[in-house]
Amino acid sequence: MTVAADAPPASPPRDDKRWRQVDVRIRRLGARPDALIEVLHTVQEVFGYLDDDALSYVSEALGVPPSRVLGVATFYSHFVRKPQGEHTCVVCMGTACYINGAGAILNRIHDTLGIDAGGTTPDGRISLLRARCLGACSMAPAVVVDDEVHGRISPDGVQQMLEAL
Amino acid sequence: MSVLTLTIEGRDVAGQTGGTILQVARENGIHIPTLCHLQGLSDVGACRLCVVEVEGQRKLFPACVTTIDEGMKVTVNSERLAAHRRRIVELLFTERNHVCSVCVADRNCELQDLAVELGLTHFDLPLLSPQASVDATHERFGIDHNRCVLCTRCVRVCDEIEGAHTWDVMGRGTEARLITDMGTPWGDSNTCTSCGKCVQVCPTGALFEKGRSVAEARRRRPYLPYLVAHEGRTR
Amino acid sequence: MSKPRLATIWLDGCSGCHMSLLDMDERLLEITDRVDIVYGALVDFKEFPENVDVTLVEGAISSEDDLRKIHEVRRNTRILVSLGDCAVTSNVPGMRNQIGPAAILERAYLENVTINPQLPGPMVPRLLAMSRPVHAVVKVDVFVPGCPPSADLIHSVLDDLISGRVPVTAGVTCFG
Amino acid sequence: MTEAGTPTPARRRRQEPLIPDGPVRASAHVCMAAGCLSMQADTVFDSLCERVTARGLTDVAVKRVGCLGLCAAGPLVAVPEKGRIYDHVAAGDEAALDGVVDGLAGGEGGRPTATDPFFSHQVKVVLEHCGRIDPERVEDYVAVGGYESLTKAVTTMSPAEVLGEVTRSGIRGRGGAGYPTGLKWTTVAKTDSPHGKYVVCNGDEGDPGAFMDRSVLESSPQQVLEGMAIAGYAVGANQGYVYVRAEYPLAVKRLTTAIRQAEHAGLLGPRIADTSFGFDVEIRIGAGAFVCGEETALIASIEGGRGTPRPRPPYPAASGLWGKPTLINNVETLASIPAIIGRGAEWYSAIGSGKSLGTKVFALAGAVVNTGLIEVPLGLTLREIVFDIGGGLPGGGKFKAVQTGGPSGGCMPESLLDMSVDYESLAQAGSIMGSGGMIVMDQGTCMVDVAKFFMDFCREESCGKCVPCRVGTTQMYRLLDRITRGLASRDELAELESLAGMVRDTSLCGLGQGSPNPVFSTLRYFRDEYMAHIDDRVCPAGVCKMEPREAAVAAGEGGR
Repeated sequence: MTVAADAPPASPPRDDKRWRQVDVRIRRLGARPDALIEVLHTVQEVFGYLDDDALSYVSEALGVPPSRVLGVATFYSHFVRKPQGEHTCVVCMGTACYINGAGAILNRIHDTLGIDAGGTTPDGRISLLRARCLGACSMAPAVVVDDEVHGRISPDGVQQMLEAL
Repeated sequence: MSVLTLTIEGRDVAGQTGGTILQVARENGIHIPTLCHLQGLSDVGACRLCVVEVEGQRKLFPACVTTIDEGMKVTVNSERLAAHRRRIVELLFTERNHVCSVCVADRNCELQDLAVELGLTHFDLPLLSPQASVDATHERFGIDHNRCVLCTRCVRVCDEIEGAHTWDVMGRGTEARLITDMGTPWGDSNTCTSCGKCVQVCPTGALFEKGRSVAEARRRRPYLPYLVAHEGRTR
Repeated sequence: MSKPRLATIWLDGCSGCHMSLLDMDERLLEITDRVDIVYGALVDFKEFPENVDVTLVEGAISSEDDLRKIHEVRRNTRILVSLGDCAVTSNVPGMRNQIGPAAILERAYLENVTINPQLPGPMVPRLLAMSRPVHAVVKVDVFVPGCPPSADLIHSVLDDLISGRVPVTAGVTCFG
Repeated sequence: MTEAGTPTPARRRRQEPLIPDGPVRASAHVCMAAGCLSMQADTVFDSLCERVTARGLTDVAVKRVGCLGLCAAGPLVAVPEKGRIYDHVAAGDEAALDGVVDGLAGGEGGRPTATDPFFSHQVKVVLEHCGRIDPERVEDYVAVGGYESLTKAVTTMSPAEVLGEVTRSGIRGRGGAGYPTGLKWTTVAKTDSPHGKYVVCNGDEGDPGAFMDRSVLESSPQQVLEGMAIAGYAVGANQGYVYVRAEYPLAVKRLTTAIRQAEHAGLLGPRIADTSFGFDVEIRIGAGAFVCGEETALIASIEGGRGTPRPRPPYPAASGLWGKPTLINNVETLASIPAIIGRGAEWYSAIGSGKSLGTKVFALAGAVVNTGLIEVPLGLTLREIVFDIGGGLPGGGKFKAVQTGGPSGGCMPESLLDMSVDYESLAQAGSIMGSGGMIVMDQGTCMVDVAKFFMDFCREESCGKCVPCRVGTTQMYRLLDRITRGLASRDELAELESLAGMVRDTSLCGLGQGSPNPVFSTLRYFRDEYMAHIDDRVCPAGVCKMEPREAAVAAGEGGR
């Protein structure tokens, strides 16, 4: 095993203009190690997910050991490491939603689309996510389909919505 | 630095301001079981084996990170503490796949010794039997995640002593796993200096030197004379 | 007063615990003087008898046959002793729990076999999905871990049991 | 597990609020909090503006405001001059929209807030401005007296006087533990630190079933910033951080706007009110980890690391963010501060009862008619909250329990309905105040299943650092799961209780220590439900499905 001597200055992993947004953010935060989570937020906003190349780039740019970057990226459930589907469906699993039947909604989606929370349909069309609590308890059970919150929804309602996508 | 007096297990003892209960207890020959603690590394208070009772307090305190106070009355051994500690070791045994009889660290393992010391003869809780892998890509060392107790001694020795920070922890809860670099195989790590300190401080058979078979792990104490590993075997 | 009735049974284990029992050497004679051995690898009885005072169980519960036998043992035993790591923790037999029985059978009976590879037929007891320690299935009274427990330990446990004492194994014996 | 939050509302051309130049006869306050927004409140706002203009009502205002509280009946529009609230004003519902415009023009209609028990039992301190001001306009906040308390503090009071005022008010931390706020502030103030101190606002509201902080941040963000600045002045800090969940993008957006506007208006930044005191605030966005609500984990997260807690002491008041003395208060606590400084400690401490003074915001949810956000004096009974304010259970449902305190809290049965809701009574009943989530459960809820739900939560949110929480919650979850499947024995129930005690006693932080509470409280009040699952293999609520024991053993589950 060799230890890289004089590592070259960090350069973006891909020739992709979107990296400029990340670089601007890194500069604005002073490229400090404690900006790690903020920068990961930016990368995910820009690219939709965090892949190994992106994490390596962030590691070098902020001077944070790679194992620490991965440790942080995998600690927080908001960060995802693979591309998400074209559409997203988020089922809230907060207490109010749970006792009002969020489980039945997840089961229905499992039965109709064959995916569980965290999964994406094989055709890459729909990703299913769970939320711990969206704070939309007064409308339980709540589901978010493509950025739109739907309250007091039934398994039938969710199925119809997903089929209409 | 001033000297504080306190009692541990009914004995009057003294320690420096800023000293921990564990330090003072050990200076006075009072044994407190530990696992994640290793003298010479920072303390994280994670394994909870060293919890003690302090008179007048309902909470239990981890001796490794709790500093002493004047007049403090500390109980190290009680039925409640013994039961709790036994449970902690039981939880560790059930969490991953510890099969002592075929482990490289058999007879040289702090977890195994703790089971004896705390009188653990079986597990009431079911084994969780998780999927865990072995990384043998490094030319001299290997890691068997089946035996890891997440004490993070390796993470700390690598960061604090070697300065490489090759190791860290990814994920959380029972999904937490040790990683080298970006989750890359150990043998491909760019930061690892192959110093082997992590292997020397591992309390179990998780980190091992290649070429050693069942019960053949031997810590090379003189290699790290200022890190006191494995303070005495039960057998 | 009749002598206590002792049985031993060998489930999913390597027989090492029975070997360790034999390692008691001449103390075996002293023990056999004090008990009636009514079942086990040391004697030739076909059926597990009733009214057994002490049964030493070696091995984990891995197959339907093990399951049937351990219930029979429990029904007919006053003091059931889990002898050795396989009975106490499922130990080596339990290492297949992350893999599953189908994959294990394939490896053992198909992939690693050159002459006439075939999976075991209905004559061979079916494996359970998981190999479990004895106390996961029936109540266990005394735990004697060790792989194997030493002859001295087994002797002291038997001596206690025969004399009507409760053996204490905590702190004197060890996994592995 | 992957998680997600609510999305940022799509960008579109924004209709400006209608604000007459002359005197205002009546104004429509359209609720723009997340609940109503999810029911197209923005379209309702546009339609109302159109209609008011079309009718030529030149002395009528139409404004966006924050949460009006009665989320169950959204979209909501309030007409404060008439003391009325219009509910279910759905986008495209011509009659409802016309009803509001008629009301603005002088007609009757809507619910009178003075006599409606949902509104009349409430006392609003934290929520005083929620639903009254436009959260995206600092002018609105200033117009209702905003930042007067900060100016009063920095120009007429010494830091010690501010500390004294907060201490005398008797306010206790509203994030869960109820630690006296004045004491916390005084500790930070007393700690010398030549290199600075910090004020952190904990907006990592993670309890499932709680959305108080969200509503306050979305409805009156300036109030929280003002509270932080006052805290900074009192303890000697010039830098503040607000830590908000990524799941609350609207709160983040409004807070960002609020900071920018406050800085622009000279209300934050250097030389506040022409004094030498300056205070800056930055936002830090969480990334989906419940444990970060624990203050040492929150610090680790702000520092850019894994949000794992560390043993206390040292407390953050002595050594917090980057090792500096740090004051960490919850959103609601800080939002109470401007009123305490403005009106005085005596006024505040006259509200509430015993050792629990002031008001508390609760998020009412579950099997209750008026789900939404309420603020009441501490010391009201559970019955008053659930039945008078909450309107009881919908559809004639029968009450079974009310859960407070989230995953570290407990479930209280019918026999405790007349208990006073204060820190001490809740603790005595085996629950905690927590951050203020209050979930009503009817007879169709299985209490063992509820305990399992919370344990599943703790198991997934355990950071994995300490052994009792990491493995203990997983093992407790397995035992609860076996009970709900009809597989468990009485031995296993005993095992669960013993394990729960050990996890409570030995875990490193509040998440682990509190994780057995739902088990303890359901065992205390609903043990018969556990026994029915175990002895009779029946789920009295009809929620759990019992499985044959033999099949489970064959599948490798074990069980005797």
